[in-house]
Amino acid sequence: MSECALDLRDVRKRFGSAEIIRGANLQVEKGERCAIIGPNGAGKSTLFNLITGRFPASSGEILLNGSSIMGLKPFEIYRRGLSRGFQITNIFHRLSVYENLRCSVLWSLGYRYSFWQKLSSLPDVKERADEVLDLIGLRDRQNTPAGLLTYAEQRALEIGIAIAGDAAVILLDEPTAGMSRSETDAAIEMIRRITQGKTLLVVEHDMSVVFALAEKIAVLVFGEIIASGSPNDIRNNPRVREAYLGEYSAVDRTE
Amino acid sequence: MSSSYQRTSLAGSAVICVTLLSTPALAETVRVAFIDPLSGTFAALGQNELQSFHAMAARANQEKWAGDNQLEFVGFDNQASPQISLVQLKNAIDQGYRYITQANGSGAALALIDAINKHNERNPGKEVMFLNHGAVDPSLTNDKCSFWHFGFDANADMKSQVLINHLATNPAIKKVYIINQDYAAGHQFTRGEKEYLKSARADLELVGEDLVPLGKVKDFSPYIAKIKASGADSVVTGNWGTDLSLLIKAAKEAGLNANFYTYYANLKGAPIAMGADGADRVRYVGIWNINNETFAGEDIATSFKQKYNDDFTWMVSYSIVAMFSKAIKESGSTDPVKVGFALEGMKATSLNGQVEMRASDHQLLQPLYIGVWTKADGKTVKYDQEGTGYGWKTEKKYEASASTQPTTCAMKRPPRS
Amino acid sequence: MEFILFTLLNGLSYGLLLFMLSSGLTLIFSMMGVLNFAHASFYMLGAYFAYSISVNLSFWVAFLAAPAIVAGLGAAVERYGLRHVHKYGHAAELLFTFGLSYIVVELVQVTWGRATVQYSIPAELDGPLFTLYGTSFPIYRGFMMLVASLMMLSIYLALTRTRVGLVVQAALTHPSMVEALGHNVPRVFTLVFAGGCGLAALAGVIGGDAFVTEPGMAATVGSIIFVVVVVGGLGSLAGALIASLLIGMVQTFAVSLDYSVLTLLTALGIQETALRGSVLRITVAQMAPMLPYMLLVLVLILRPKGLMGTREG
Amino acid sequence: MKPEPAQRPDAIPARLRTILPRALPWAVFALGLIVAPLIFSGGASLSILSQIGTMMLLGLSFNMLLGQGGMLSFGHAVYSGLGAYFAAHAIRLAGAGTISIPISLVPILGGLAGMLFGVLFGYVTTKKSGTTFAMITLGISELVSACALMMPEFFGGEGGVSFNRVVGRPLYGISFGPQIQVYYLIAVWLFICTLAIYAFSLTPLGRMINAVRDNPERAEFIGYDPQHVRYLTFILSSFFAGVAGALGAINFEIVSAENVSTGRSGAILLFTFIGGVDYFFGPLIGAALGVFFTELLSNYTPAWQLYLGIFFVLMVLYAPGGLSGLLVEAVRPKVLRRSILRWPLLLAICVSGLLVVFGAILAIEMLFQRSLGSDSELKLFGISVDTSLRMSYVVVGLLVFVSGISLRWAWVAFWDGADKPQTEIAGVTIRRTGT
Repeated sequence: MSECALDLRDVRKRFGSAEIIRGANLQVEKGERCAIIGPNGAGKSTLFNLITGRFPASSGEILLNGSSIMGLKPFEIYRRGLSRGFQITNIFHRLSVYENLRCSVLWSLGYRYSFWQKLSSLPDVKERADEVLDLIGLRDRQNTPAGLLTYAEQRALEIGIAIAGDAAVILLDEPTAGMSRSETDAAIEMIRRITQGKTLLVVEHDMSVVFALAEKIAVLVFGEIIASGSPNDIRNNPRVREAYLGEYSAVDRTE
Repeated sequence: MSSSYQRTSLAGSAVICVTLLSTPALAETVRVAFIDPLSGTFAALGQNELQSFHAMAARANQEKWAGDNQLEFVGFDNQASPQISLVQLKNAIDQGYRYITQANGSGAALALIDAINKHNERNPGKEVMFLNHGAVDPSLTNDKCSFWHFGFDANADMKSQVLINHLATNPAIKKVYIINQDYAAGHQFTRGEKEYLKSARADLELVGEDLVPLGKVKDFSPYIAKIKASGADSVVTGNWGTDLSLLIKAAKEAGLNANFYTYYANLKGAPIAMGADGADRVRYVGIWNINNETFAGEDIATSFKQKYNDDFTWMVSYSIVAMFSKAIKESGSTDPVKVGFALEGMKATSLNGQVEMRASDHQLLQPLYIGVWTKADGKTVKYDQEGTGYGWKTEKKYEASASTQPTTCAMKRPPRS
Repeated sequence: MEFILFTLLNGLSYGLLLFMLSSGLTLIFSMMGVLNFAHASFYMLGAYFAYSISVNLSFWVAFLAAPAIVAGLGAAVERYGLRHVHKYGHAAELLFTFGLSYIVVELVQVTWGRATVQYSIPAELDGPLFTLYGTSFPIYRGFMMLVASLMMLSIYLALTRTRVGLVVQAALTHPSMVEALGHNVPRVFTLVFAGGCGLAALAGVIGGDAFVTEPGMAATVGSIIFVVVVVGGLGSLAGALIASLLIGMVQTFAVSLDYSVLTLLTALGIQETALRGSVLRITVAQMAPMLPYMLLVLVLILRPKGLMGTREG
Repeated sequence: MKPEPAQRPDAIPARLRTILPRALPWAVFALGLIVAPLIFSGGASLSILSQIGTMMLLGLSFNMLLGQGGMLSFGHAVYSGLGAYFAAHAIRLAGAGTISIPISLVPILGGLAGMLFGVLFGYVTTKKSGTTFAMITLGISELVSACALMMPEFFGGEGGVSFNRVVGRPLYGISFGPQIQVYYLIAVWLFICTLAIYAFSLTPLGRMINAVRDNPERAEFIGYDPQHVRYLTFILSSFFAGVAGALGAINFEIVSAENVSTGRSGAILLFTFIGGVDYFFGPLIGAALGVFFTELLSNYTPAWQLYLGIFFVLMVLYAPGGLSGLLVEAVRPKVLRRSILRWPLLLAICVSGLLVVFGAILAIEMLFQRSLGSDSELKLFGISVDTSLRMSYVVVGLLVFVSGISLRWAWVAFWDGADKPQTEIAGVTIRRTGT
């Protein structure tokens, strides 16, 4: 159990009378890349929001590296080593790309609420921000206000912010949504590179992305994880085929 | 700095021009800076007061009250703020003014006299004098008294004394309720009134007291309910502005048939808000009432109304202009030190009768009137106020002795040069 | 006994007046997200228009016409002012109305003068409604309560029974949805803003003669209605009603409590003359008009959404 | 991998090249502060300059909240005012010999007092952002200003707390009696605090408050508690507000209830916004203009508050970046080029703009003259108008209307399809503060 980076036990969430997450169970081991798939409205983003503390779960248990993170605020969860990206781009619009990244590394480097140090004279901040800047390929856009980036660039920055803090567990919500084929390929390559040695949980619609990235796949249907396992297991799981994959010929195409 | 609107609104400028031409070269124009609110909510009051001074100055200049010298009052807007008063004081001093006058708000008055004391100390030979036309904090002529300050209105304690003693002369009044605004002046009123109540008549009972935050209360009915429950037959209040009119309106609404003894019910704005609601039960204490025993000053009021289409109520402007002119004439100087010494102990006749500037504290001792809000009848109430059809009937005139009080002032005087 | 009854009635009527004032503000806020700082200015305009009309025609004409005129003004403000700053966001809208309140008070002074105007209660509504143990309850207060209740009823009906009302109501809880559904949101905005201003003006017509119509009248109610809206919960009409009544009652009853911390200490046998001049001497009655602000702070600490609020600000 | 300037042979000139342009504005600022009283001499103008100085510091501290943090406070005067009160009491005590503190250090005390109340009230107010924050600050402001009147023991009642700033023996001939010495005291403090506030914007917290302004939710997901970021910034801002308050107190030698009043808070907001919240120097312009409005314009017209209101609303409508935003816009090469190429249209804009302003001022002055003045004759800009005639209003109305139309036409023709002045960045600021 101790090697589980993330452990969800019978997590439930109701909004009013509607139960959106109906007892989700999922274990992600350390260093594993896991994808959550499922039809629209299955509750994938909601599950992310529960894990990261954006919404409180109604019941169940969520463990991060073996200890419960239930009821913690997002920043407390982040401080325990879990970082996330958003499906709808969620960046600091008025700050430049570089500042976006600088902000994102501050906490993890231990600068907290410092107002006695000069930002530009912190070598480790500069180093890490530059590193991420190169990783996400926005070096030549570093002084552009984030709000003025193109969509794909904003997506890249979105991922950059999520990984900048070097968290051990990273959650990405449809990182390639809305990208063209070539952009997607580049993004997959980038994600693969930057999540080297980390635990990754990704929500994705695009099956090619899922099979390119994930070592493990969990299928969420109507608020329940109906199956999880290696891509092969999932592909061959009759329940999954029946409930979900059957709609996608894409599964077979990527083989 | 004599600004465009100050210049254009200067009353009697024509008169001044004419008389200027006919005066010998030695004559001076003595300018007095009028530092009071001229914009914002209190502008109506400030403008009315400034106009009163303009009218008085025009009369004085025409009739040569100050010999060949001319008086001129120029408005400086202090926006009802003590700090801006100080800025305007500096402006005035920069422009060579040696006299200032102010009324609205003891806060500004205290700030001004404090600054003037400092200025006079630091700049001998360039002294400035403060002719107070209505700030009534008693400390101005007691612990904070100054040679450079002359108070021409009766102070709060003097008015309280006359008001309460007058109240006590009505044997029907047994239970009194005190309600004042919750700030320094209101606290002062409460203190004074309670003291005079104790000494006025043995069977007068104080049945309750309240302090209301300044200008914050919209609905006074809870206070009226409380007064009613206390069984009070009379209410004494130092409230002014809406805090007064709302109180009287709420009393009328709830059918509270108590008498109201006030200080500010004749102040611009209150009569119109009160209207018939205050008839026969609201009284005020003040230095003058146009419906006085001889209707002294009615000619001034009539011509004022013609010129400005407004009521002349700011009689203190008459006292100031008359005594100030006289001091200039008698001392043969426009220097504040000399004028100051001439004013000390000066006796004069104002529109309310014999007045005297007490030398020991520079407090003008003068008769006080008690007026009661009554329907104008053309006889005792010849003049109404603010077109309401109601005016103040003189219920009683108290000679100066009735409000003369001891002073704790220890005056420091400059050397008589 | 009659003291309690009358205090209750006074609190109720004052609370209802507060509701008349704050309902428009809540409507506008819920729908548009605009915190209309000039709301009290429209209240003042309502009173002044009512004064002018009632002097020249009659109170009853003013009763109908003044809110209509002010609603028209509100529509113009929305169409030619607010709509332009809408793209800059809610804070810009707030600042716009903040500046507007400065302008309105000056224009009112130029138009109607700086002194109080003689806007008095019509003769047919003047006098006591009933008298109990020598204390009378004025007809006008009853009228005030009646109008407020009718207004409440008509807002309720308008929101639940009309098409526009349903759109507005949907916007109360799901502002973004309404837009997504393709309603002509700008027009609804204009309508709502005009309506909200009209409601404020109606309160002005009723409150202007019950109290005093003068240029400072907007400032005295300006901040208290924000308190009502926040305490009630942003965007909740029911919350605004509850908060209005609560504040009306608290403020009214507090006036009758002449107790301070000092009295409490004295009652407990602690006699400390040194404390007599201190803050502790301030009585509940003295603080009464300040209590709503304390309530505001308290509510925000204990229940940040407000009493009935569904979303946070 | 990365360029390392320190290892290059031309390292030192490069360093100088980067430092000089950064130091230049500060040198200009310092020089301006030093020579200002030499240009504007005379008692009253010195006092005005001193006021501008304190207002500038107040504006800068306010902009830590509004511009940098997106916190629209309606109660900033609470912190400067309380700082001022504490400073005043300290100077009184020093004057009485109870405590010993040089006047030049009293601002620190005021700052600490402001900070103390920032810690206290900020805890409640910064729980929220946006509109709710605005309303809570308003509520607290109302509470404090009411208490100021109710408790004369501390607040000095109507007269406030007055004192003599000349305390103890003069040090090197400096007693702080003469206004000029007070001015330089304010100037020194203003300079130091401006540096400090600027430095704050370069620290991790200073950057995070920008991030929280832009997107508080995302800030949570990079490890920061937005509430805490706001709270700390609020406390620091209160410190500088307190310093400004203390300087104001020393300048006036009196502190009264108006110092903590809601009106004062509103004025700070107005001035800062007019100056512009997007640029660091915006509040400096705003402060100068604000003091101009309240202290100088009020001497010339009773309508100054109306002008202020109209000016403010026009800024919100057409230049949400404030004057500093306009200034930066106007000197953009694109705009300058266009201005030179289309100078006749620019001239038309200026002329018709001036005519609109002239007509509007005339109309407002006529109305005020009618409502306040005794004469029906208005003299303004060397012309004389009879305000009792209906015809005068028609003429002035026509003037405004016609020049307004020509202004609009010239404006549209000037830009002619080109992208209008960018207010987008400013737009984003404000949008973010609202949600």
